[in-house]
Amino acid sequence: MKKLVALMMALAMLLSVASVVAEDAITLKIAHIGPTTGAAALYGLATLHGAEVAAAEINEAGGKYKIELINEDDEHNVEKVINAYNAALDAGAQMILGTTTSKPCEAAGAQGYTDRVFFLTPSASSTAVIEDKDNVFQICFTDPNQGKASAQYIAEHKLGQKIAVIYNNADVYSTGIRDTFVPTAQELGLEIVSETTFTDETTDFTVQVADAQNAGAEIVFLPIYYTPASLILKTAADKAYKPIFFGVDGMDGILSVEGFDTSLAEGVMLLTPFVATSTDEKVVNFVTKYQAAYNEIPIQFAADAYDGIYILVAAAEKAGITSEMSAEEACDLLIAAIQEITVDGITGSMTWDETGAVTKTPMAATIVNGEYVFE
Amino acid sequence: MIFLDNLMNGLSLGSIYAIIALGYTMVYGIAKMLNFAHGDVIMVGAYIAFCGLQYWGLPPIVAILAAMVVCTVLGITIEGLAYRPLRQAASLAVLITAIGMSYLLQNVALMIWGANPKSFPRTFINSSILHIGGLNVSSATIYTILANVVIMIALTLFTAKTKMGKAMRCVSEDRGAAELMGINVNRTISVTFAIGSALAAIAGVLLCSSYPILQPTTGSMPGIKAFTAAVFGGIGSIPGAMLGGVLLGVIEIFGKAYISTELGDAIVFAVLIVVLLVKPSGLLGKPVREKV
Amino acid sequence: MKLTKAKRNKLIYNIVTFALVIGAFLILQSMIANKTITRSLKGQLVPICCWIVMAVSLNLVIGISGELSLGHAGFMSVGAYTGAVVSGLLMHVYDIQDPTLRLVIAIVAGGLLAGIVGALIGIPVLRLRGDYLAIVTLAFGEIIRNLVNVLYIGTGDGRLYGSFLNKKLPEGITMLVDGAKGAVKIKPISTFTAGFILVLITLVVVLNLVNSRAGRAIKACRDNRIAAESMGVNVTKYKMMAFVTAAVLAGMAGALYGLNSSTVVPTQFTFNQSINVLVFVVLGGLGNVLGSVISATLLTILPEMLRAFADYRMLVYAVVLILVMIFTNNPTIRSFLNRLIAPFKRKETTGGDAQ
Amino acid sequence: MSQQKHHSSTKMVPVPTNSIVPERDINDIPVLETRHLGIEFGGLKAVDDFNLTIGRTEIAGLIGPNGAGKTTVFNLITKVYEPTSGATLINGRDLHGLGIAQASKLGIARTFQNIRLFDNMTVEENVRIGLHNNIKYDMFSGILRLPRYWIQENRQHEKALELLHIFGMENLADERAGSLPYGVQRRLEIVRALATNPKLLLLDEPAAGMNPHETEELMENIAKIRDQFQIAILLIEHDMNLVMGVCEGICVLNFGRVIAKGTATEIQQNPVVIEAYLGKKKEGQA
Repeated sequence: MKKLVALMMALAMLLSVASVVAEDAITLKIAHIGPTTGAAALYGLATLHGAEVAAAEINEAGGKYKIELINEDDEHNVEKVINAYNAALDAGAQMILGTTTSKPCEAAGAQGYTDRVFFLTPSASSTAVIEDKDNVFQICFTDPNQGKASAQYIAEHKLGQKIAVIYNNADVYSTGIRDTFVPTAQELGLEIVSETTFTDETTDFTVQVADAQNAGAEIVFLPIYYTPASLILKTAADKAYKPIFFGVDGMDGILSVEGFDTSLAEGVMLLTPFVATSTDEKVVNFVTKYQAAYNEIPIQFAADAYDGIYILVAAAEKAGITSEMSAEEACDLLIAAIQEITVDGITGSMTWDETGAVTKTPMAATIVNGEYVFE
Repeated sequence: MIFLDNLMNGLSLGSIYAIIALGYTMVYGIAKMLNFAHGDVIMVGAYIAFCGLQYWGLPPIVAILAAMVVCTVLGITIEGLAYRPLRQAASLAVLITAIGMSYLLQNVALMIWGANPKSFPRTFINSSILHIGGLNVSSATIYTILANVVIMIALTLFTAKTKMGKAMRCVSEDRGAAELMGINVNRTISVTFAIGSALAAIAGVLLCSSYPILQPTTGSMPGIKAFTAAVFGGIGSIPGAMLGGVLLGVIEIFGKAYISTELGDAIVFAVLIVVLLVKPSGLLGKPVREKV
Repeated sequence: MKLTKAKRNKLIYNIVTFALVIGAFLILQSMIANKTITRSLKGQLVPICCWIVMAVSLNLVIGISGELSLGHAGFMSVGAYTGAVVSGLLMHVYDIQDPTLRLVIAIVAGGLLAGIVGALIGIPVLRLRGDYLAIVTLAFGEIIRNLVNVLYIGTGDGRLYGSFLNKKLPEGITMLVDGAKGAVKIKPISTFTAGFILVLITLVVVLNLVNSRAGRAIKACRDNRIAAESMGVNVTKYKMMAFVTAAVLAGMAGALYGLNSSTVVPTQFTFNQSINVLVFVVLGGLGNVLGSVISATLLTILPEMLRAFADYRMLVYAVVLILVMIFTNNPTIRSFLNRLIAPFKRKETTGGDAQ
Repeated sequence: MSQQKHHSSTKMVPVPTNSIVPERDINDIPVLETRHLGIEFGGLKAVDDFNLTIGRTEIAGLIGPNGAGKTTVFNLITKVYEPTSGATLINGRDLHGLGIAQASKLGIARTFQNIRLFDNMTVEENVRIGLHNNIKYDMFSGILRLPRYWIQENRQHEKALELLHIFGMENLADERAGSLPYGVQRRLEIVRALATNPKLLLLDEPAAGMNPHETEELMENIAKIRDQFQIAILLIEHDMNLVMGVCEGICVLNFGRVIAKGTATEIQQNPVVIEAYLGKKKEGQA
């Protein structure tokens, strides 16, 4: 029911907007591809909704561009994403905002590289997403950069010397961050005293926490999503173990888990470019509209996708994309254009180089009294 | 000290497996079927308890009772609708149906409660930490072990002393003969499912008290591992389930702690395979002879 | 040999199966030639071939041999990984650039390795019966997934590097398999024609096997194990034959599947994937090869056409599994259905399915 | 009836293992010899100290009250059960450590008390399973349809029809085995067993569920099979007309132990056997 209301509202927004649009507006057909069903639906819906808010905003403003958003579901599956990608192109998409998750993005991006289709992914963060492909650009940090930035942040702020790492070795994102965090931390003179892993099905973290505790780690680095993180926090509390828990952007969302005892997360630090409680004018605007449409607090994925639409419009403007251009025609123009623009979005000020990776400033938030606080 | 800590963690995990394995072993022993959906009944039980605690503001004990009632009804319904029509069918058909039932429960739960994980609230079960000789032990562990012992004794007495319990043993030995003796086989199997499902509700609450993340798939992996535990201990044997569960938990924790956290699950499943090869009837099970 | 009614039915069944597959291939090829095919359908052609092979091979184990295997996706993953590594190896180390040759070698290698794994699993497992076999194959599927998660293989300066558990490979080499990141940087070389040929090979192997001495022995073991043994049939050998043949075919399908994409991850081959294939088999009819072909095709295309339905797909699958089992196995419902369709059906014959 | 006379006139002679065999078989290695064969189920001796020798062309009977352990003896001989004591020799070869299929390859074939046909296969296919180890070709010839496949398939087909002809069943070759009437299924089981080319055929209650006319026919067929194939037959049967009419040597089992052995006439007059079947006679009764 909630979904239906949201959909109607979004539609109403789009319709009301259509009438305002200037006659000679250029229509950009943007396909959002992400998992809107299945286990990773949380992320796909967030990017979809973020993009919808931005598209509605742009259409409402009635400027030079009108956005036509196409949505295709990839179920967070490497096979399905190719179907979704093909369906998007069948529907006439000129560029792709997606895909939301790394592995599918790697597969679809490679197909797009062959077909010459431009990809801007809000949240696929592995290096493989952009590697060997000139057509894929990222909005979020690549995993290695996040690992590096985390290590640098811990060293610069002298949060502690002995570090334990618990990561999901069945997950690209988690291993990607861990793979640069560990060497960078060691270079910076930090000590990795414990390193343990788990997989998607793991619920028992006693061994991992005990290993960190027995090694005397002052900091536990968690390059993982919030679901296992919440279990680790609980296990540590049961073992009366109170280090600093340092997370990454996947930790975002932990406070909104239904029934979660937020006191367990007190003092947890995480590297994230976006927190919904920020007082920044642009962030407040986004969060308000998002809440009105979908009745929930946006997570970072939504913010990334929101920025993504604006980045695509800016790049399209620079590249001189027209309504009639096909995806193949637009691709190389967009690739050139995105490297020349700077976008000030709600997730920071961003520029891009030819690798496809984004450059922006990392920010760390701490959880205080059940809310994220930027220092 | 580290060893003791790991041992305690193993016992804690093992007692969870044991309590789930009890449900498997009962149903397998009497209905001679692998109820693949048992793990998902556990998940439903945990969700009901979650709703009771989080939405309806019930006291923990009432929430657990509500979960038990719902699961009992669910167990009887599943048995009556899906398994009973296949009483005479090949085990292949029953097993595929059970897998279908498992998926059905997961997907219905997905529709009702959504894919986003929920955190199981704190209750008296898991709210305190005990300090035993330098070890920190969650109260959930103590409650789980206690529940295990109580349930095991109760079940053993039930099957040995009551009329229904004796009927269960008869059906388990020889269904055809039991029928000839005037035992209502359908009713006996129904009651078995009812008890097994009520136990599943308790297992669900205890599982989520120790590992407070609740998703539609919460029950499946513990379910499979608990089945492994039941086979390990000797399927059909109530003390076997207890022993198998505890041993498997300890093996899993020790495997992770002393071999590799990466291969934890592989170690558990390797145990299952070794057991089946060396002693297919499990530690405390009886060998089964095919009738010709 | 004189054609009796049963034999004629069998022959018709086989001809229909092959005609359907070949016909579909020709129609699709002509659609590709005159560009009337949609992108999304074209993109699905190779996966459809893979799923057909998966379904038919699993049917050999479940329908013909009567054993429930829940680890079929595990064999597919062995094939997919082997295919990716072999193709990378041929390209980087042996400098074989011809994609067709690489594809053929990769598929054969994928099938071989999956067959070896199948044999290793089968030897201990096939002595077990019924439910235990199902749970052990499930466990093996999970173990395989657990192991490929910590497998690292790469090539550099004309050599192959491998490592297990820890990524201790030299810097600067080309990774082929990178732990949880899966098989990476695959050059997609699978073609629809290759998929079609693999489907044909699968059909020939399975249908010919079923209608031969070995196939009859396999079915005898399914129908009555003790009686088959009493006739001097080595039950383990024939169960093994079905199991390993299915593993080889699944491995070949896996190699084709893996080489159709730029990347393959362990999470693609979970228990859920095995269940997906099980649904194809059950819906197509246990033992019915043509049924598997049709249901694998439809159940791959339909969800793409009905994307809004994706939320309910698994729910519907679950209901399908339960209902098909009850309707085909409950004596009361079965006789009721038989009476219902009796007026529309000519005298019952024995050759109706692949048996 | 002529055959019945023929059998009852067989001269049975003792052999060292406390058994009797027909005089004509005395110079050959016995087809079956069990020595102190026994099995325990959970401490209970289901069969104990079972000794039996069967001559190469003998038709022997194994009788006894319900639950005496007759089918268990069959299961021991065919290696469905591994004996807990004693040994079984087929043509002088010890079955120790062999499986069911290996025992079959040594020349034992059987039928089952509760019919075990391959229900979903045709009559001909059922017989072809019996021919499994006689007319062979490998898996690859089958898959690739090599010439050997066609040659051997043809031979199997012809042999199957030839065997079905014994009971006049060749017209049923394409019927589904599970759909046949009970009596026909029993006959098919015998044909299937014969197809394995056995030296010893074990028939477990072959006449069960048959009417007197069918039983009569069966008796003739049993003798015909023995004469035609020159094999030994051991049968379990409750129909005493059949047993006494066709069996040369008879072994009586009660509570898992042999209580008597002998020819039909000897068994009919043995007081121990009569007691086992009728219970202990009261004093003063006839």
